[in-house]
Amino acid sequence: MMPHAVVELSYLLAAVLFIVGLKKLNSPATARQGNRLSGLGMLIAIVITLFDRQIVSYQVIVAGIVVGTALGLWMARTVKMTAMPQMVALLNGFGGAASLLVGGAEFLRSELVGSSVPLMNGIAIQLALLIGAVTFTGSLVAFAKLQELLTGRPITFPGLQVVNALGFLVVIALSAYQLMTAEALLWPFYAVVGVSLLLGVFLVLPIGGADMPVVIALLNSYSGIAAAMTGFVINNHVLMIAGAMVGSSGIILSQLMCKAMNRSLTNVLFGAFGGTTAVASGRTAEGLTVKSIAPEDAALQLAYARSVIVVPGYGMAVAQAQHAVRELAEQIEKRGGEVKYAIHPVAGRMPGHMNVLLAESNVPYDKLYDMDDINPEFDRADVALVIGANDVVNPAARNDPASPIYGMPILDVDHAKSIIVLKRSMNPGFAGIENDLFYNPKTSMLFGDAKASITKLVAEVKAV
Amino acid sequence: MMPHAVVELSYLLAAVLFIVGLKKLNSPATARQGNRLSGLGMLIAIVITLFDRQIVSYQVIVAGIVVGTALGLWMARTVKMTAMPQMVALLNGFGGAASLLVGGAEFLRSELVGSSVPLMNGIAIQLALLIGAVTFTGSLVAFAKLQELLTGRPITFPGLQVVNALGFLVVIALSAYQLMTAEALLWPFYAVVGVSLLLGVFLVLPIGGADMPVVIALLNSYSGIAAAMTGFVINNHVLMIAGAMVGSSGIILSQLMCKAMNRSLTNVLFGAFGGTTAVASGRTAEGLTVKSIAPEDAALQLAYARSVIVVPGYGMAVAQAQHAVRELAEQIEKRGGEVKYAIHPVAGRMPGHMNVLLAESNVPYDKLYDMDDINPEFDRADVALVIGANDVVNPAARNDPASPIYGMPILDVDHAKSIIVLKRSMNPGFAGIENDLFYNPKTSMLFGDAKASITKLVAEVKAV
Amino acid sequence: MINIVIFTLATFLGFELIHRVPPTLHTPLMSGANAISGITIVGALVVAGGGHGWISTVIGFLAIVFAMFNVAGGYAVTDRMLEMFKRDKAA
Amino acid sequence: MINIVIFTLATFLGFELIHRVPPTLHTPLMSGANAISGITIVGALVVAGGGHGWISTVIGFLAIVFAMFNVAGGYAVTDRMLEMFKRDKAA
Ligand SMILES: NC(=O)c1ccc[n+]([C@@H]2O[C@H](COP(=O)([O-])OP(=O)(O)OC[C@H]3O[C@@H](n4cnc5c(N)ncnc54)[C@H](OP(=O)(O)O)[C@@H]3O)[C@@H](O)[C@H]2O)c1
Ligand SMILES: NC(=O)c1ccc[n+]([C@@H]2O[C@H](COP(=O)([O-])OP(=O)(O)OC[C@H]3O[C@@H](n4cnc5c(N)ncnc54)[C@H](OP(=O)(O)O)[C@@H]3O)[C@@H](O)[C@H]2O)c1
Repeated sequence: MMPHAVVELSYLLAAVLFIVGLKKLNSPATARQGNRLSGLGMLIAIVITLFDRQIVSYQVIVAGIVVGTALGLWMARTVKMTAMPQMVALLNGFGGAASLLVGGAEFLRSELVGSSVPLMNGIAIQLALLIGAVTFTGSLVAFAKLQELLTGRPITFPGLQVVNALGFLVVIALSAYQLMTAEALLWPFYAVVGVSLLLGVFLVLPIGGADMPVVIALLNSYSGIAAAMTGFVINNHVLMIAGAMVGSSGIILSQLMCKAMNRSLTNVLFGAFGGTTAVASGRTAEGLTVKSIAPEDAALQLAYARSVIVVPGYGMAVAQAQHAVRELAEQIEKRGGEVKYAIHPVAGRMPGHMNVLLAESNVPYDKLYDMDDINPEFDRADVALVIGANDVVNPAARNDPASPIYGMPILDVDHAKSIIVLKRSMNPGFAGIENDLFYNPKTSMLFGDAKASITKLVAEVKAV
Repeated sequence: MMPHAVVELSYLLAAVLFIVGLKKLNSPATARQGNRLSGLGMLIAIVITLFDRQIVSYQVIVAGIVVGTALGLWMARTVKMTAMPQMVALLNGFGGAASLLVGGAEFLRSELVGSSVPLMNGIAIQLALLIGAVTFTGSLVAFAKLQELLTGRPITFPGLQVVNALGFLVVIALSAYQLMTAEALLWPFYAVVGVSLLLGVFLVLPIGGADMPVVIALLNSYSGIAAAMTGFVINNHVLMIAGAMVGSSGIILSQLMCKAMNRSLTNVLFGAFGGTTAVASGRTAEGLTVKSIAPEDAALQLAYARSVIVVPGYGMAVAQAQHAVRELAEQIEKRGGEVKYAIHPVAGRMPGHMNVLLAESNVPYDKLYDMDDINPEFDRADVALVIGANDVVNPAARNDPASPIYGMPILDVDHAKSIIVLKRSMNPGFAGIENDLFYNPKTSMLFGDAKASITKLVAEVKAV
Repeated sequence: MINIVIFTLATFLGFELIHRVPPTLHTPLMSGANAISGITIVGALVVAGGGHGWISTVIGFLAIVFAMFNVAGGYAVTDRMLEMFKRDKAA
Repeated sequence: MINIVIFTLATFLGFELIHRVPPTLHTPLMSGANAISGITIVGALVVAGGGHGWISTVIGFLAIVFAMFNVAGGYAVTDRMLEMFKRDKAA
């Protein structure tokens, strides 16, 4: 046992380190240091807990820490950068599971000992169970969809949302009963946990694979709130502070994504978006022609361009083409051309996805431009090189009020003097709609896997 | 008495309203609403306190509220916009006085009743006394300097800072003694209050009049901290939250000002800056000639300019020329010219001073540009019209390493095609140094009171 | 102890909020923040109304007057300033 | 009750802090925030080490494994990502 004030101040220090850590995330130059400070805060919180609490069985704890840390580090080391969405989903699920377990253990303890819990704590326990469980199974389903263990299509059946609503009501009712009754009952507890676990599954199943990032951000928020609830239960403010901050982070990110897609959160969660493929929008592509281009010709254009804007999308991640892209850019720059990257807020499958991939391939972050900053520059660009991006460059978002993506802000690639699009086919992207850009007279299509195409382009540019 | 939860939630609501209010201050469009929400929070806090606490003597309270409110509103209605720095100093001082009195009353009560106070509360009381007292008298001195009841020159004597340091040590020692002793003693209390009051006076006296804004921001910060301390004393978290936020606000503002003046806070507080007048800097004005211009000629230039940038400074406030300036701008705009305002962060005598004055004369805030935004535009400006600004346009800050203002960021008026400077004489501004700008071949001086000169200009431009 | 936690959080929050106030609004920010620091009125009310004898009452009365001056004057003058800030009607 | 105050303040503070993270860092932000939510490890330690019988210990063990996975994996993967972000050497 340590003096109370020392313990409290250490927890406060941990909380302050989390705050400072998040603050430093506001610039790529300080972000890494921020993350490490935040990690230091976590270490302090763990160490002080071990010293302070009457820990009797160190063996179990040490074993748990070793196993968990080893697995976590191993995953973190080996995961591919393109698989980051899955990784976050998994981490998230495990955080939720931990909160669920802590809530459950606290419940069982109080129930078995028969000690009467204050109402506030009782409520916090029930919330930790519900939110922790939903986060756990919801994240696992999201993981399965992203890892393609499950289909990316929405899995739904009529009345599913009604079932979900009922399940939610059941949980609330049972929790309330549990809180009100004086008896030591276990069945409502098991029921609450069980139904909550199912809820997590059924809430995420009907959501399309490409909407998973929004779901993950939201679940991230939940896992923070669940952690805060366990903080209420064990009356520890560092959990409340950290949990609440994570809670707001997830909400902000999901709102941001929804705004960038011009859809409401309700539509994402309950709209079963992405179910249909290639819905013909009002204006179809009939009668229009597509101009295909050979790698040699595309390479010529790039070699002589003074200003090239690269527009990466989900296809670059699929093809793992980021390294090849950097090589191509270097070749163009060697010949005196200028290369910038235009990053749409929802390009790829999670916010900042493209940035991480390009950072991985050593593209300096000051060449990556946000949509609002780069859009005016397309007017001056000789070539816009669209690599596996589709929806985020679809002019229907501007022109076609009937389109499901109408109103979504897009990258103005069609303002460039010439447009080269790299994709494998004429298949649509996530939103499942035709893209007029491909029929634009200024556009040339370079068909094939993005990595293969770009590797060819690199060789050709070198040869020019 | 009201249920505890209701009271607590009401205080929390008040705190949230303060937070939201400050948040909305981040844009002129929402700022007014934000201030009103903040005021609503204050009202809630007051009302809930009246209901909750065992208030026995309502007469006194009502009387106090009526008197204070009436005086405050009367001041707020009648004060001139140019006198805003004084007003803030006065408000500040009264806030400090209130904290001092609350701390004192709590001390006397506990001492007379003989109840033993927890150490934390004891410390908080002593801090409330010290900080409250320093804020009170410090603000009054600042008020007197700004209102020119005292000279704006630093009033100092050798060893003053030593005396201050000693006084500070005495307060600390007495407070510590007070906290440690078991006896109910009154003399250390009176001594602490007395010495603290003197400290406030002697800390501010040696600071020059134009540095008062920094002092006021800092005292503002103190008054917040004093309020937070009384919160610790009466164990009310809305006081802690509100006080802490005000505390950070003042610190940020004073830092900002120091940065804009390229001086350290230490230099401002202990440097006795502004004592000497017209110190010849390394390079003097000898041998250089000044070109004076007649209002008619200046008016001609303005009438035919396509782009005019107005640079207001302290002199505009002194002359109360803001309304005339707006009229002049309207005349120029009527003739097809474009008028923008360049606002240096420390133009005038408090941050945002120029903005408030120009807002008063109905200049829309989207015509007011911050230094960094407007500086590149001087290259394209036909005329830079400098109205009572001096230090903030002194090129010595860029060129002359020997100058006391070297390194301070300035407005690049000398990049304009032509410069017209309105002031009464060749006297220096606050920093007391020569300004090479006035000897620039592109510069013409229009001597005279700014308001009179501009009124003439308006008439002349109309006549063109 | 928990009070220190609250104070710390509020300080950080204050920093973040104030950093986002544009220079144009710095004068109203000063007077507005000032008005908020008048929250010490709550303490003054507690002191004045507690019925702890006439000394407390007198001191409390003065504290109320000072604090209410700060509150009422601060909010009113800030409102007066902010009322003047107008966007360009033409724009 | 005071806990709700802390939770509220931290939520506001979180909003302000996260709003300032640039889009470029949104993926590391997600994983980093995730790692912070692993703070529930503190709860897991309390549960596992309290000696409240074998049920608590088993549950606690699992909770520790899950939470430590979240913490260690989250911080490590975030660090790995952030390490890659480099400014242009030429610039
Ligand atoms: N980033 C986020 O946070 C987020 C969150 C939620 C939803 N979304 C949604 O995800 C979509 C992202 O837009 P996006 O433009 O990046 O992607 P997209 O619209 O999904 O299109 C990706 C394109 O890449 C092509 N592609 C796939 N594999 C490829 C390969 N190996 N080589 C070359 N091309 C390949 C595909 O065409 P082919 O099959 O013809 O090759 C497809 O048209 C948006 O609809 C957005 O709303 C994003
Ligand atoms: N804004 C802040 O928050 C703040 C805080 C601390 C310090 N300061 C300091 O204050 C100074 C502000 O710079 P500034 O350029 O605004 O002012 P300044 O350098 O003090 O110069 C003001 C000029 O206005 C002229 N003037 C005075 N009354 C006038 C009248 N009735 N008509 C016409 N002209 C008149 C004076 O010249 P004549 O006597 O020849 O007329 C004087 O040169 C800086 O040194 C800054 O560091 C500002």
